Formats: sequence, C-alpha cells, structure tokens
Amino acid sequence: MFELLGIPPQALFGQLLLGLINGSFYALLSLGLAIIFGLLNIINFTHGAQYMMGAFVAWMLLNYVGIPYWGALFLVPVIVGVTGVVLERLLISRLYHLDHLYGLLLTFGLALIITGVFRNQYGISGLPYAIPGQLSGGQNLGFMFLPNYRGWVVVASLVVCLATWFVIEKTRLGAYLRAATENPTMVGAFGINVPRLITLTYGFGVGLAAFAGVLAAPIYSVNPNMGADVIIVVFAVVVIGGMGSILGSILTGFGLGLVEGLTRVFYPEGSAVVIFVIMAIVLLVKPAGLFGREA
Amino acid sequence: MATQTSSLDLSRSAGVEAPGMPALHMWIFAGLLLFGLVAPYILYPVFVMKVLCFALFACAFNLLLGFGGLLSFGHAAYFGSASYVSAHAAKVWGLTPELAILTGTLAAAGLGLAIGSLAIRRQGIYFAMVTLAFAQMVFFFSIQAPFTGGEDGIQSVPRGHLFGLISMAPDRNLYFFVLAVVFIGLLVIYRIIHSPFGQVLKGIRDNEPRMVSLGYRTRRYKLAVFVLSAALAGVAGATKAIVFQLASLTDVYWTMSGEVVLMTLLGGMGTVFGPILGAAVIVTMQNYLATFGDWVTIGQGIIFVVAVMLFREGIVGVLARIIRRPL
Amino acid sequence: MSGDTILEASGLTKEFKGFVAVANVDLKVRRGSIHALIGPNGAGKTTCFNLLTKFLQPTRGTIRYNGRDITAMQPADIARLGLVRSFQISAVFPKMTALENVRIALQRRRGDSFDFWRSEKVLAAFNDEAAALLEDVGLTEFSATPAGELPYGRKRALEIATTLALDPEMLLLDEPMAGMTQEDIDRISTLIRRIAANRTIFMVEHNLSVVASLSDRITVLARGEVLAEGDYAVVSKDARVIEAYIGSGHG
Amino acid sequence: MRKTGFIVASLAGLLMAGTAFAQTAVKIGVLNDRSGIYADITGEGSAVAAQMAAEDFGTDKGITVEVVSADHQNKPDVGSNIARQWYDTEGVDVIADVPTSSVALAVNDITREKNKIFLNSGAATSDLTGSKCSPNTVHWTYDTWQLAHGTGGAMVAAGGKTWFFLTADYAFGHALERDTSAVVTAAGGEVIGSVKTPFPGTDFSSFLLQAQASGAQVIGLANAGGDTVNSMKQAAEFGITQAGQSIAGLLVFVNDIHALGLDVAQGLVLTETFYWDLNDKTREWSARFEEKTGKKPSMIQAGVYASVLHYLKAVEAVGSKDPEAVMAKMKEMPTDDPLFGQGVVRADGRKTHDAYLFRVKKPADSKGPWDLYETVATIPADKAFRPLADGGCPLVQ
Repeated sequence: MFELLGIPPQALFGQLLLGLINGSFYALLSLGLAIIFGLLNIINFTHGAQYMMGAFVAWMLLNYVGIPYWGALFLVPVIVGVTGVVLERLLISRLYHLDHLYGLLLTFGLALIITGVFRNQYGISGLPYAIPGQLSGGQNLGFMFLPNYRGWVVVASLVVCLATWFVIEKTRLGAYLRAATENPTMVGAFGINVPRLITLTYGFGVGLAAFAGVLAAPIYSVNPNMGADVIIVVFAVVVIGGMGSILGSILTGFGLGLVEGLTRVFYPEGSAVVIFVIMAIVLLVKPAGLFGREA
Repeated sequence: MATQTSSLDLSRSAGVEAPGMPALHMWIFAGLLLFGLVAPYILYPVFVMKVLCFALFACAFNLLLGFGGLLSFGHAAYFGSASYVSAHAAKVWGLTPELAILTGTLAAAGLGLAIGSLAIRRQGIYFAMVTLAFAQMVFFFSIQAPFTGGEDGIQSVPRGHLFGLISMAPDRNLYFFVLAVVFIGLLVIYRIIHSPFGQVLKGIRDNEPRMVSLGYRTRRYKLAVFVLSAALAGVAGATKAIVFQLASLTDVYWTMSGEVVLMTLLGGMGTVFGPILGAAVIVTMQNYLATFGDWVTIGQGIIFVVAVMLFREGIVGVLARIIRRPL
Repeated sequence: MSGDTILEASGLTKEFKGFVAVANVDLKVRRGSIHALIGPNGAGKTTCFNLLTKFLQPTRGTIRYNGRDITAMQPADIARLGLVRSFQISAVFPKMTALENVRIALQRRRGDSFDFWRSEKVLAAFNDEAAALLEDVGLTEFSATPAGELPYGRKRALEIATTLALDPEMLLLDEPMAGMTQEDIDRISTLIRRIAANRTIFMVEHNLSVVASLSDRITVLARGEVLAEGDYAVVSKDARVIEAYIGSGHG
Repeated sequence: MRKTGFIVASLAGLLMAGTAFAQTAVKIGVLNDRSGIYADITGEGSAVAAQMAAEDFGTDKGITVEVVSADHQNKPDVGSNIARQWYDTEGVDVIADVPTSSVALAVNDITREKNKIFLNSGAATSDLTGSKCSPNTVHWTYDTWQLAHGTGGAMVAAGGKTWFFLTADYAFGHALERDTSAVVTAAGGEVIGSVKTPFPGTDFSSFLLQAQASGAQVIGLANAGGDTVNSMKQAAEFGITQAGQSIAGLLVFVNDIHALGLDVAQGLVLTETFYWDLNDKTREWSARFEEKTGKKPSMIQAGVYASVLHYLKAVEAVGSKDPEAVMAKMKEMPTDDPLFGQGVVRADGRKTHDAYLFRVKKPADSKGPWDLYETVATIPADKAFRPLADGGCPLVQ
C-alpha cells in the first residue's frame, strides 16, 4: 500500500473529513460574524457566548420542556436570535454613532456576563446531550467509521451557509441588505425601515451562532466555556478571510478546518496554533485578508 | 492604503494643555507618592504591590489606547511573557531583581516589536482581533514551552537582593523597591505623553489620514508606541513575578487582556490618572470578592457594559469634566 | 509662469470589484497653474484625487511628479516631496488647539523624531511661526481654541494654514468650498488665489463659479473618463460636458 | 444553586467558655476551586466536609474550630495571594484541599515559608511528596504516581498489553504519560504510540482515529477535566470501545462519570482511593454528606474530611497548635477514620491507604443515579503509593 508523507491515504481522507466537520463550525460562526459586521460594523464578541447559549437552550428545551433535538434545531436559533434582538435594541443600537471599538467592548462585557451566569447556574463540568436516535450509529466508509451525526453536521451547515449566501447575494431582500451596508440613507429613502433591518440582521447572525451551538451540543459537552475559546479562533479565521464577501467567509471557514485537520495528523502539537500562524502569514502578504476589500 | 480613521472618542477632557507639567498634575503625583509611602503601614503590603503592578500595566496599556488610539486585546502577552522571562532570569540565571526585571522588559519589547509590526497592518477592530489572536499564540507557546513550567508556572522565584546588596525578602523592603519602579514607570509614561513624539501620537489618534497627508509615516509611530507600551507592560509583569515569586499562565491568558481593558475603561481612557484608579478598583474587587467566584466575572461584565453605555469617559474622565481640567 | 508639467498621470485606472471607477485618465498639470477637476456626481473625481496622492493604489497607470515616477510610493513620502493634499471633510485635529494644529505640521521639519523622552517644551520654538500662519488666514483670535469647536469655515481656513506650514510646492485641494457660506467662499477664494502666487494648485470642486473665477485650466471627468479639457470658456461650451451635467441633473 | 460565601463554624465556643480547659482556637482555610472545572469535586463540598470533620471531632475537647473558604480559580497567583493573606493577616493555621497542582505547589511553598500546615487533598502532583516535599505538608488522597500505577499496572495485568496515549500537551499530561508508560513497560506491556493533543482541546476525534488506527488494546487518556470528558464522549461516538479497544482514564473522578452518563462512560477503567459505596461506614457518611450538598462525595472531599479530622486529633494530643509538634504527632500517630480506614502519614508527608481499581458499570447494571462503579481490584496501601525511597524527597534522606 502506498503512503502519502507516511500516512496511508485512507487515514488521510478520514482526517480531511474530520477537518471539514470542524470547518463547518468555523464557517457558520464566521458567516454570522461577517453578516453582523457587514451591516452593523460591529465585531460581535458575544458570538461565542451565543454559540454556547445555543447548546444550552437546546439542553434546557430537552430537559425542562421535553422538546427533542429536531425541535431544538429550529426553535433554538429563534429563541437565541430573539435575545440577540433584545440586546441590539436595548444596548448595541445606542452605540452606532460611536467608534466601532465601543461595540467590541460592549459585546465583550456581555460575553463575560452571559458566560458567568451560565457557569454560576450550571457549573463547568458540562452537561450531557445525547445524539438524536435517528442519527446515532455510523457508516463504515472503508477508510474510516463516520458517525452519522458528524455527516449530518457537514450537510446541515453547508445547506445553511449556502442558503444564507443565496438569500444575501441573489434575492431582493439581500439586495436591500447589501445596499443598506453601503448607504443606509438611500435605502431608507426607498421606504425601508433600516433600523429594523439592522436589528433583524443582528438577530439572524446570532441565530446562526445558536444553530452552530445546537449542532455542537451532541458532539462536545454542553459547557459554559465552549464559546470562549472557539471565538478567538474564529476571529483569526475572520482576519484571514477578510470578511469581504459572504462566500469568502464560508470558504475560509471550511478551508481552515481542513488545514487544521491536516496539522493534527502531521504535527499534532501545532494544531492549536496553525490558524494563528496562517494569520500572521496572511497579514504579511495580504493584509486585507484573502477575500477582503481594499481599504 | 487603508484610510479608516480610528476616532475613538477619547480624552474628551484633554483640552488645552500648557507645556510642561501643570501644577495640578504635580500635586496629584506628589499625593500618590505620599500615599504610596504610608500605604504599607496601613494596608497589607503585598496587596498594595499588586495594585501598583496593575496600575503600571493599565497605564502602559492606556498609552497605546488612550494616546495612540490603538485597542490591543492581547496585552497580556507582553505582561505575561515579561513575567516568565524575569522569573526565569531570577530563578535559573540567578540575576538580581532589577536585572531580572530589565531582562523581562526587553523580552516584552522584543515581542511587542514582532507582533506590533504585523498587527499595525490592520486597523480598528481588525487590529484588536489580530492582537488577541497573537496573544493566544503566546498563550499556547507558554503552555508548551519547557521553561515556563506549563500550567505549574515558574514557582519559588527568589526575591533576591537588590543590586546584590539589599535583601528583598522582607515585604517592606520589596515594597519600596516596587514603589520606586512603578512610580518611575508612571513618570516615564507621563513624559511620553507630553513629548514631541506624544504630540504626533495625538495627531494620529485624532486624524490619521491627515497626519499621512502631512508627511508623517504614521505606521512607524504606531509601531514605536506599541513597543513602548509593550515594554512598560513588561515592566509591570516582570515586577509582579518578583513580588509574587511566581509566573503563571494567568498572566498570558486572554482574560488578563480583558481585565486591563476594563481597568482603563473604568478609570478613564486617555486620562493620565484614570487607569491607576481603575486598576485599584478592579484589583480590590477581585481581592475581596474572590470567594464569590463567578460573580466576579459577572460583575466585571456588568462594569464593562455600564461603562460603555453610561460613562465612556471613565471615573477620572467624568471628574475632569466636572472640574474642567485635564486629569 | 513656466509652462512645464509638474504632475502627470498617464493611463490612470482604478478598478473596484465589479466596476471601473477611473478609466485610463491622462492628466497634465502645469507648474504654477490652478487646475480644477470637475464633473458630475460619481464621475470618479475623488477616486482620481486619492489615486494621485496614493491614498488609493491605482490598478494601472503611472504618476510622475517633477519628472519622477511616484506610482509605487507611500502617501506619507509623497507629502514629503512637497505634494500635499487636503480632505473633503475638514481635516483638523479636533482635540488640539488651532495653534497646535499648525504646529504639528511645522514639527515635521524635525524629521522622523521619536524623542519620547524630551519635554514638549521644545515645540514652543515653533509657536511664533505657527501664530504667523494663523494670522495669514485670519485665525489669530482662535489660536487657543480646540479645533473641534471652530465654525466650519474657520476649520477649512485652519486646514489651509496647516497645509501651508509644510510650504508645499503643490497643493491638492479636495472640494475646498464644500458646505461653505458665500462669505466663507469669498475669503477662501482670496486665500487660494494668494497662495497660488508661487505654487501649483490642483483642486476638485463642485462650485462652478469658483472654478470659473479661480482656475487656469479645467479637466472634466464623467464616468471615470476624461471628457474635456481646457480653460473655462472652452469647457463650458463643450456639448458633451453640458450633456453630462444636464444628464445627471446638475446645472 | 450553590451556596457562596464564607462558612463560619464557630463551634463549642459558648459551651466551653466556663470549663477549666485552655482553649485552642484553630482556623482552617479551605482553598479550592469554587467556580471552575474542579468545583464539583472540590468546591463547597470540601468546605462542608471540613465542617463535618469539626463536628464529628466533637465540641467537648477544648478546641474551637473555624472554617473559612475561598476560590482560587485554579490560578496559582490567585491561590498564593489568598494563602499569603490568610497566613499574614487572618490568622489561618491550616490550609486544606487545594486542587490543581500548580496552585498546590505555590501554597506548599508559602506554607513552608510561613511555618503553617498544609493538608492537601485535591492536587494530583506527586512532587508534593517528592522533590518538592515540605515538612509542613501532608498529601492525603491520591497522586499521579498512584494513578499511573493503579490503572496502568492493573490494565496490563488484565491483558491490555499494547497502549496508545492521548496526552494533553502540557507538563501534567507529559508527566502522566511518562509515569504510566514506565508502569506499562515494567509490567510487560508495550507503548506503541502517543499523540500530543493541544490543551485545552474540544475536538479529539482526529486523535482518537489515530489511536484507533494504531490497533492498540488500550487507549490511555493522559489528560484531565474537560479534555477527558470530551475525549470519552467522542470515543463513544466513533464506536471505539464497541470495536474492542479499552479506554483507561488516568485522572477521572466519580463526578465526571456522573456527568457523562453511563451510556458514554461504561467500561472505562479507573483508579480512585475512595468511593461512597465501599462499605457501611462510607455509605453512612456519604448519606450525611449528600443531605447537606445534594451530591455524593468525591474522593477529594472525603480526603478533606479525613485529613482535617486527623489534624484535630493531633492538636488534641499535643495540646497546642504548634505546627512542628502537630506535624510530628500527625506522622507518629496512625490514622483512623471511617472513610479511608487505617493508615499512616509517612515522613515525606504522603498519607497511604488502599486504592481501588474500578470499572464503570453498564447502564443496565446500575441501580441508581450514583451507582456507577464495580470494584475490579483492591490495591493494598503499601503497593498503591510510591515507595518512600523513590520520591527523592530531601526529608527522608
């Protein structure tokens, strides 16, 4: 059997597939950040906490109300999205006339509060959330055992990402959104309620994070800190991608998941920092990011 | 070339300033020094030393944010790496405390140069994210590098003898050394702010494209202030390692970067004295509420939100507005 | 007035994703002249202006200043060659006093000074010169006022004083009259005419009467391309220019 | 919801005021993790355990006990700060518990410098009674050497000859891997590979696949806390145990298993020195503990109880709280408590007692939410811990 760089090709495919799965989370999260940034010009530091909330709300729905995974998949993004709308209306919207950095500081503070409250309430050991019965088990692909659930994660996030891309790039609503990013006054003149558009956009971006949280709940333990560490990686993903385009953030997310997956095989010790190293290189070569707009 | 202005609404209080140190500032510095001299007889000296180290850290950070207009979300990297290097220098190389602190400071400055030269390629929130990401890289390095002792940190760092002569083991002796280091650090920052270089920084903060159009190579100035800020944060971190005889992962973790932002925001960014007060408040809060665990985090989050929503000028900024004098 | 060219752009092109903002613009500015760049909204004037001062990087084309190719230079270095620009939105340092605003330009003469250890008292050496420049533009009484608190017209005057502090060989003004009252316009027009005595001025301007009274030569831009060039008499009779302005609803 | 705040137990003070005995007031500081990853296995429960020890010791012996507690957030700087302040300004005589090796080592130093007493229960590092041993420290419950030998040795004996390690990439993980490898090799097994996983990590699937591909019989988890929980969860997801490989948790606590659920954790082999369901005494005590806290005790909380109890007996025997005299008495006097039975505190500060190799039950065999383990083997005290001579502790040379 021939080997590629000392790794049997089958194993390599397996690892690439796993990278793609992690990439799904990066893509969903960086997509949400990109959409929010596009219209609000705010880097939503709360994004990680909202991802965590997604997982927790799914857990609560199951344990307090008895709503299973499939219901949660649709309900949770709405519920967490609504909390996002409330935050935007109450707090974030009051900062638009200020420097963007205040938005960053505010959302950072909110992230601390949300994480702290959940930690206080549920401890830090993590809560179990079972894989839904329909998706337990797995497929033997020959080169690896692929749990059905992981396959579902890739499919679900691809579908959601592409649907979002389609709505924003190809529909009238998306056209308004893009126009509002460029020139809110003009769009307002068309009779469109721009503040409401902004609020809903924030809610949608947060909903994407919560969706990622529900997807993650059965894989990782539902844990108050699950968002804190992933958000920094996603920030690096965003810097690399440049948030210039919706498709760009999706591609960067999946791409970096793959790169990270490969690093886990060839140099596991470096897999935690590989994305940051790539970020440094991109900053040197193409400071605006791979898909970033100039200036 | 990116021409986005970083027009943080800083130092609304910083109005007209006469050249040289205004009498008011001189009195405040004198008051601080006097308080510093009597504090160890009233309060627990180790606690006051902690406040001093964080006050210097916050002021170093504020030099970058308040006067350079650059929000770094990764300042723990310089604070923490200086702390590791000085702990290593004192423990393994047996350097005297002042040389250990110097070594730590140089390390922080070098790291600041490396990260800064990459980070200043982006502006505004991107800059914040890039510094945060690099700091995370430093954190991962600190977990794995053999000399940092992983999550045990470097422990039992000897306090040593100042200049090889005066024992730093008694808390009081060490205290006055730390007071001197921090006070000199604060004066250096004050001078930087009020130097020709500082004037250029304020110009860049207020309107960077305009400074470019006047022929200033603004990137070099931003890098210079970044390195200065990293070095001074390094002094604070290195001193802390000697005081607590410990360098640990806490000092390089991103929550530390968040705390220093909070101290500065609470005290008043762009003010001279705000970060000192902010540091004192936050350190006191952490110290006396340590029992309450998560509530400290929640409290810090609430302070963040309240400060951003209601008083962006910070405590000292508000005071300055009331008395209509820059502080 | 010498007839040689001080600034020359050839084949200047800027493409943004999806559209061309400036297409193949050739431009020659004669030394000592006042040259205006006009055109309807969206014609690419400001983009063109930003390309010339390198605040934007051209996609194609070359820029020569005093015979030297500056296409690859950084904006700050171009300013150091004596080619200094102003901004459409008034570019003062709002938290500094008027005097400090001017002084920071004078301070440039100290070179790349990173002397953070020195007291800012050394800057007092520039105070007299700064005061003189303020007087030139009629701002003496405001010298201790933070620039952010000045009325709009005064800000523009301060901006010009700051620019003049560099003693530039050539000035690029981006809509110097935008948003001004007639009184302000008259004062700034006089000022521009005065400073043009021994300088070259290139300006983007909307106000056609200002352009008519001030400029020696006019380039008209529409849809990113040069439509016409000449003095006011020539340009104002050009059928395509009239068409372009009327077409976009301008008089 | 977890109670926070100081727990002040001023026992006996009023009752004893009129008696002829000289009063000895002892202040015990329970310093542990009240908000982080070890909050469930230490935290408030340890403070409750210390208080129970004071109550069970009795209020009629002329000793008043006050228990205070604080959160060190698993940060050595926070922990050492509190320890200093407790010793310098608050009159604390004894610090108990202190999970997280880094904090424990810091408190170990400070306690020695200030000449007080440190009763460690929560920390894993065997350095506390090895190269960093201190005349002021007793290490009660468990340590890394004991975990490695308990689990590693027993697994090899049970037929798990080939090993692959998932090692958290920092000092603790490396040490655990190194110690366990030595045990495995010495017992006739073989280590065929290991992978260093970034710490802290969330996704271990890639590393688990590498472990699976290696074909090793045992996958050793040289990690702790969230890393362990996540790697076990994902091992179940990828069907690794079903495919015939065993997983050995090198640092897993009963609360982790409780949180994971038996579905995921079944079949895992691990070592602990205490389990609530060992005998009548442990069941009785654990029932009382559960009444106060709502949870069964972890071995660390049991260790806090037992160590505080032993300390108080020594204070009573000496008649003062002089640290040197009390430490000498603690080492001289055999220990006897309902949770760990009889044992000794050795010269290096190591407390020895039996350890147990447990296997996590199948869901079908479990009779209640806390019925989690079946005992595979008992490791006698003299085999469970590192021999006195091997630790390199300067106190025993």
